[in-house]
Amino acid sequence: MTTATPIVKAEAKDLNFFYGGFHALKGLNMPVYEKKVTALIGPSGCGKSTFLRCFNRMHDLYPGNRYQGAINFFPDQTNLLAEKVDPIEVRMRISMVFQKPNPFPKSIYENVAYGLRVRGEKKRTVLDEKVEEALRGAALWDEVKDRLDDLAFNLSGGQQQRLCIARALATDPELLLFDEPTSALDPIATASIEELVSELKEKVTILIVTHNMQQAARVSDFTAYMYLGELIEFGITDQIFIKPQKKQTEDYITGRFG
Amino acid sequence: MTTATPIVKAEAKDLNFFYGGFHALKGLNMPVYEKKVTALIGPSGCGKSTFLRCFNRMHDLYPGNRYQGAINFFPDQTNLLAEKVDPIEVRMRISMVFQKPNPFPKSIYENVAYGLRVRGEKKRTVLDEKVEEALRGAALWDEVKDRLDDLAFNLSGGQQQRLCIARALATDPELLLFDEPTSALDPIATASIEELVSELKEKVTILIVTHNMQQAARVSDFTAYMYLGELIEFGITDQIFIKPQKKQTEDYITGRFG
Amino acid sequence: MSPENPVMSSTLVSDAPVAVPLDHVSERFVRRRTRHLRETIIEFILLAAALVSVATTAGIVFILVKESLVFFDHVPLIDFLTDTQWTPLFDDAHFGILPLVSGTLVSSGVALLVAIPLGTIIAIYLSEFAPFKVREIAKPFLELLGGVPTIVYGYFALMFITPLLQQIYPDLPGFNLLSAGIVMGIMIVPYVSSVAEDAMRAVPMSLREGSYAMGATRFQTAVKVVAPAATSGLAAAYILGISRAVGETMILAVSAGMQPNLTWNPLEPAATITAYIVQVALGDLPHGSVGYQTIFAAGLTLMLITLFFNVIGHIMRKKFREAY
Amino acid sequence: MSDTAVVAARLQEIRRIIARHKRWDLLFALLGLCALMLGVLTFVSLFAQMVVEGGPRLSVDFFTNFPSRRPEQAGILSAWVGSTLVMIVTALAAVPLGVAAGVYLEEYAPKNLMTDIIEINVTNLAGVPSIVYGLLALGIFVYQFGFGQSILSAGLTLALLILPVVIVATREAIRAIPIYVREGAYGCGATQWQVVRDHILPYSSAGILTGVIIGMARAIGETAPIITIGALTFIAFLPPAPFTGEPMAGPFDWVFAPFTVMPIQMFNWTSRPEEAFHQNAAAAGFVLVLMTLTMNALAIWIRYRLRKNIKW
Amino acid sequence: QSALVKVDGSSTVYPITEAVAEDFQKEKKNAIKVTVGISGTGGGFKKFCRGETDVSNASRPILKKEMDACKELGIAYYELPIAYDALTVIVNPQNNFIKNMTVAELKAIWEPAAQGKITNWNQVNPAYPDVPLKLYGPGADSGTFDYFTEAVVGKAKSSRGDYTASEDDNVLVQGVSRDKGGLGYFGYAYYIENQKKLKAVSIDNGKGGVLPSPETVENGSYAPLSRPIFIYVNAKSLEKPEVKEFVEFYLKNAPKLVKEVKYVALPGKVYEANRERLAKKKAGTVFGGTEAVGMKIEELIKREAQL
Ligand SMILES: Nc1ncnc2c1ncn2[C@@H]1O[C@H](COP(=O)(O)OP(=O)(O)OP(=O)(O)O)[C@@H](O)[C@H]1O
Ligand SMILES: Nc1ncnc2c1ncn2[C@@H]1O[C@H](COP(=O)(O)OP(=O)(O)OP(=O)(O)O)[C@@H](O)[C@H]1O
Ligand SMILES: [Mg+2]
Ligand SMILES: [Mg+2]
Ligand SMILES: O=P([O-])([O-])[O-]
Repeated sequence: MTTATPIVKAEAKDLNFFYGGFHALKGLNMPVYEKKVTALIGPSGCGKSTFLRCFNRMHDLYPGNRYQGAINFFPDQTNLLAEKVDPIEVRMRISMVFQKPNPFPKSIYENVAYGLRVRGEKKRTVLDEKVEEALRGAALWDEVKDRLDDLAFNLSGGQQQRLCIARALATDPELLLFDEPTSALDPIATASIEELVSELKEKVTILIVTHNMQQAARVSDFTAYMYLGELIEFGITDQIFIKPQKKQTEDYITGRFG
Repeated sequence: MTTATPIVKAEAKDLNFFYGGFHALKGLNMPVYEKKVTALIGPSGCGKSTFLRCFNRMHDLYPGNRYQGAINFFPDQTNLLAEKVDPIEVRMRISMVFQKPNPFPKSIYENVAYGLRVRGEKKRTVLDEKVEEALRGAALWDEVKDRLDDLAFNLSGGQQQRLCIARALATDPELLLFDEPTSALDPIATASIEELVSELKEKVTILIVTHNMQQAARVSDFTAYMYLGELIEFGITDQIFIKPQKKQTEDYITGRFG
Repeated sequence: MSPENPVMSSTLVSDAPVAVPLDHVSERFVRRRTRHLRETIIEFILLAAALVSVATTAGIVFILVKESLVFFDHVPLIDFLTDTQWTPLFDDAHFGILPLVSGTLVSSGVALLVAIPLGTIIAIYLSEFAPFKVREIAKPFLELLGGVPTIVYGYFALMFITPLLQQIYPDLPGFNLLSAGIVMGIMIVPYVSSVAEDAMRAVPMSLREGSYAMGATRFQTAVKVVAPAATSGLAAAYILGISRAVGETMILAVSAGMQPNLTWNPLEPAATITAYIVQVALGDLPHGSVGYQTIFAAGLTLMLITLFFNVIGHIMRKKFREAY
Repeated sequence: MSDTAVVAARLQEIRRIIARHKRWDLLFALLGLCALMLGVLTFVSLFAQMVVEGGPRLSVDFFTNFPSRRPEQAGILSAWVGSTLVMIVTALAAVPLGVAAGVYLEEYAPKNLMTDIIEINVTNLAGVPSIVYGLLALGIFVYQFGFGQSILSAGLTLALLILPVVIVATREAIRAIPIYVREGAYGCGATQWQVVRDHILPYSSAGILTGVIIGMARAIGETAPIITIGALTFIAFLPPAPFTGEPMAGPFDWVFAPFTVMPIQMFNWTSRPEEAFHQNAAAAGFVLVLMTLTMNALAIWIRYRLRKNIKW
Repeated sequence: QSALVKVDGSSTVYPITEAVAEDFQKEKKNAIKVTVGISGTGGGFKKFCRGETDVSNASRPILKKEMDACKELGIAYYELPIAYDALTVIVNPQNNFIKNMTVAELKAIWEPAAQGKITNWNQVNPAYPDVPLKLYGPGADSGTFDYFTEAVVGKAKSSRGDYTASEDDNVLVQGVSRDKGGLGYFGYAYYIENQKKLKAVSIDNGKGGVLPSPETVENGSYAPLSRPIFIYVNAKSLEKPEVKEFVEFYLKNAPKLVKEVKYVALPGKVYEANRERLAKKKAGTVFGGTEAVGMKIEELIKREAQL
């Protein structure tokens, strides 16, 4: 942990979220600090993914979903959830990596270049450069540099997940969202992605959901414990794991839960 | 833990399994004790589900799968994997509950009665009685007794999972297989199912896969740790969790894995 | 202990059960004779049903080949394939199938140029853009297009589309492949759009989420991610459309001119294999004459053409499916 | 440059890009709507034209009269009854056959060359012109099996014609059933047939119905193959209703009766010289589309009811 | 099972037989049922010679191949001409330079040698203006086509191929009525019903132009484009009372009904002769398996008498 006071990159303010009639997030208040890793933990169904997906307005894709409250984004102090903020604009600044690797049915190169092409980049030299940079960033470059035109599906699960990370990195996001990025992976792939997350935080702010407490403990600087749509406790990871303030959190972490 | 020497209900002997060319299980040897709960733990992709699904010959449904070795079933002394054994007979005695609740799009009643109907039971009185018994066994009766004709989909996730357990119980199986039965459930539902498992073992032998070590510790009598298709360690749960024999197992259990 | 032999960390392990005879199968687990018999019979019945379609093809091929053989006794195959005139019923008989083939290909081509883009656009629109209600109402409505008698389409082409096109292009003859093809295309649209829409809706949401998460718009997501991911289903839709186009009869008989004309120009009148077959099959010719037998040779040719496309389509689809 | 300024500049750039892309979105939405409207409007205008032209001919008499040389007296009684009966036979033959074939290919068939061949064969059949089915049926049903020029022959012919569509729809519908439902059923000890009967068929019936609808819509409008196997044009009596008449008709005598169908009547009227017959043709076309519509509406309603209970 | 008379065959003859069947059933109060199909003359003869139908409609005489088929199964038949169809040559109403055409001119237009060459009216006759010539006619599988080619070109089935063909004469009506330089030919009834859209051409067979009309057809002056159409009756079927009654009804009512459906009735004596042939059981065809063009009524009767 660094000792300097961290800068707030984003901040949930009285955030409520509704799946139609179902109240999934209940008055969340939580900061996300710049160039730190913040982990969201909690039992299944507590709303971790729901919370994460608010940050890049993924819920806009489905009808009937409703936000309330704000997620303020800094330094420009934009409320990401405001009506007049275009979700596309939000997603261009905030990238996401999903639980299951979901590469597009395209070549490795095109997968990584996708975000750039979406932004209208056509120059091959620029693309080449950015793709390489992103693949290096995702620790995948050496494995795939000779087969960039291969279909992404031909990669192993762990490689696919790293490809998705490269895809997310290629567009220089300000905030990177991970939703249980290793739950579908074997331990070796998991380890390499955890290592990657630790490296990435030098450049980018990271918010990560995990159901694996060991993982949270290993990679994050801050941890938030959620339960039934509420934020129970938020704090520096070491403190949360060693000396949680709340009985509930302690029970969960020590496995004496239920 | 009971102190009496437990009886072996089933036993894997040099079990190998192949998904086409992929060698998923490598020479497993493991007993399953009667009226005990045996937990399978291990990192994602290590072969827990694959192993479990050998017991009721689920792999027969897909082409290219190959068993090698034996799963001996007692007191019949029959190798469940033998050519001459009818997988349907196997499944009639060994029920399975899946990771995601998978009720049929039928009424609650019909869901539970299905296994009986498959066995040719047509008498309404017998069906009524067995359905009630199974639903009681799955601790669901009180919640649904007035709405047996409702669609199963209208139940909550936890109720659906208990419905699937009732479905599996209705046919008086000798061995009950659970594949991560609570991973899709919220903590309350999880707790109720764990309680159920503890109760069930009075009547039936249980083999349960879980990715949640706390759960394994809570509900099981024996635990097996698998890694990359191999059985690393098997033993009484308390011993495995308190004093594992292998460094690998210890690492995994304490979360220092990777 | 070696990793091959897992640690049995308890004394319990010692009481291993009695050794099991190798291929012993207890009574409880042997196959039930009657049940097995019933299952086998049912499987056999289902197989028989699947073979009905094979038998149908066999029957068709048998009839076509049998009569064609008689035909080819009179007409050398080489003439059939290379002659550029199709006048089998005229005094000066020529038996070159090419004019009919060209008519078939051009009319189908025009139809597909209409149906595939239109059907694809509609499918993309319905699956990615349209509100739920619009989709649920529009789809059955579109499917009705397939239920309008084709003779109505024929007159629609002749009396409405052709005059309309003549406004734009005054030299267009009253009968031509273009308007027949266009109308045929419209008729085929629901075949393409329905199946394609189903295929696109079956694309997992996770791919869409991946694309939107990169900041893509609906259009970019639809065109760059969803459509490529649905390639196999789109191919199925197109193949169904092509089959329907190649097999269509009445529209062409009414509005395309029925004039065997070796041309690749859709602005000209021409005859197609199907239109020719119907005309002769229902006409005055004595059955059994060489003139009458031409329809079997023509039908066989058509079948080979569709078979060619279908095999290609099948191979392509298999390749794409394997990509998943 | 301050941090804020950098971000602001970037934001501006992003907004510019978005604005540009949004134009495409809008354009395509419009294009899609136009394409959709083109299809829908074509149908509506065809339908409207039939109503305008044939509307005046629609009366009770039109439905209860037999064909006649006098256009104003001519009706479609024998035609609509014939079409209805033929459709019943077609449905009774095509649906079980097509569904069974689809089930076999999807649930039973080993994935090998033979399945490939059957698969190609099915799509290939979709492209065979309908008249060729007529020629086949004439040889097989009419003569070989001795069904004669009857409702039965016609129904079976059309059943063969729409079989590919039913098979393809069945397969697609079955594929949409999640694998875990199958596993659940097998897990209960069900045999393959029990799984098919209790689960696969009920849950895929909605999708199967879609295929049946598309197929039946095509079948009800077919002319050529039915003429080939010997449908009549003038017929001024109806097939014997079961257990009526003297001597009493058996329950299935009607399937061997001579008949005509709507599209033949319509086709005949279209090709008559008198203008008044063309109005009859339009009216018949209207009724035909209406029959299709009824069939569709029925199926869409059933499909809706079936789907209501099933969502994966 | 009530008595049933089965008729099938030509679409050209269909309207007449339909009218007869309709009235016949009415008169018999449905005690005798009649069905009429349209499978074309060829398809009709196929069924007829298999003994499946009692009566076959034919827009041309039975041909050699069909005679053989009938003979093989021992099917004897009576050939009864029942009406005239006047093949009418028509042009677009805006065409004001054509009133009258000679058979030679028609031949110049339609003969195979004209294919691709005669594509403008001024090539037919330099007096005609420079207007592209577009041709419309029935398909090469039809009796009308056979008859027209034989009558005009001089040899059955001898025709140019580059014209718009359709089995549906209304399609031809549409074609010519929208094409200023169009010329086509088809049955008289279609002309009568579409006089506003079309203009008939009078045919000059050496004796000045003659327009088709019931009179000119009946008196033989509209030549060579009037052709007889037939029904063929299965001789064995005729022994059944219902078929006998039907055929008698047919011959008796033909003159009236033929007119009603816009065909041209034969002179009364032809129907008389038909009845006589039935009475005397004179089976067979008078055409010997070939097309007979421009045959006068008298000649037809004479030939029949020789049977
Ligand atoms: N589309 C939806 N419609 C309605 N309710 C939903 C929807 N998606 C999720 N929920 C509900 O919202 C709650 C939170 O779900 P969420 O997916 O955020 O949980 P989670 O914490 O990510 O759990 P997990 O660890 O299992 O992924 C759950 O109760 C879930 O049932
Ligand atoms: N159908 C299949 N074909 C090929 N390989 C498979 C198949 N199913 C599973 N595998 C592979 O077999 C291995 C074991 O899979 P299995 O599903 O048994 O893992 P698991 O221990 O249950 O993991 P999890 O905790 O993620 O469920 C994995 O490497 C997986 O990729
Ligand atoms: Mg989640
Ligand atoms: Mg598993
Ligand atoms: O039907 P036709 O034989 O008269 O053309």
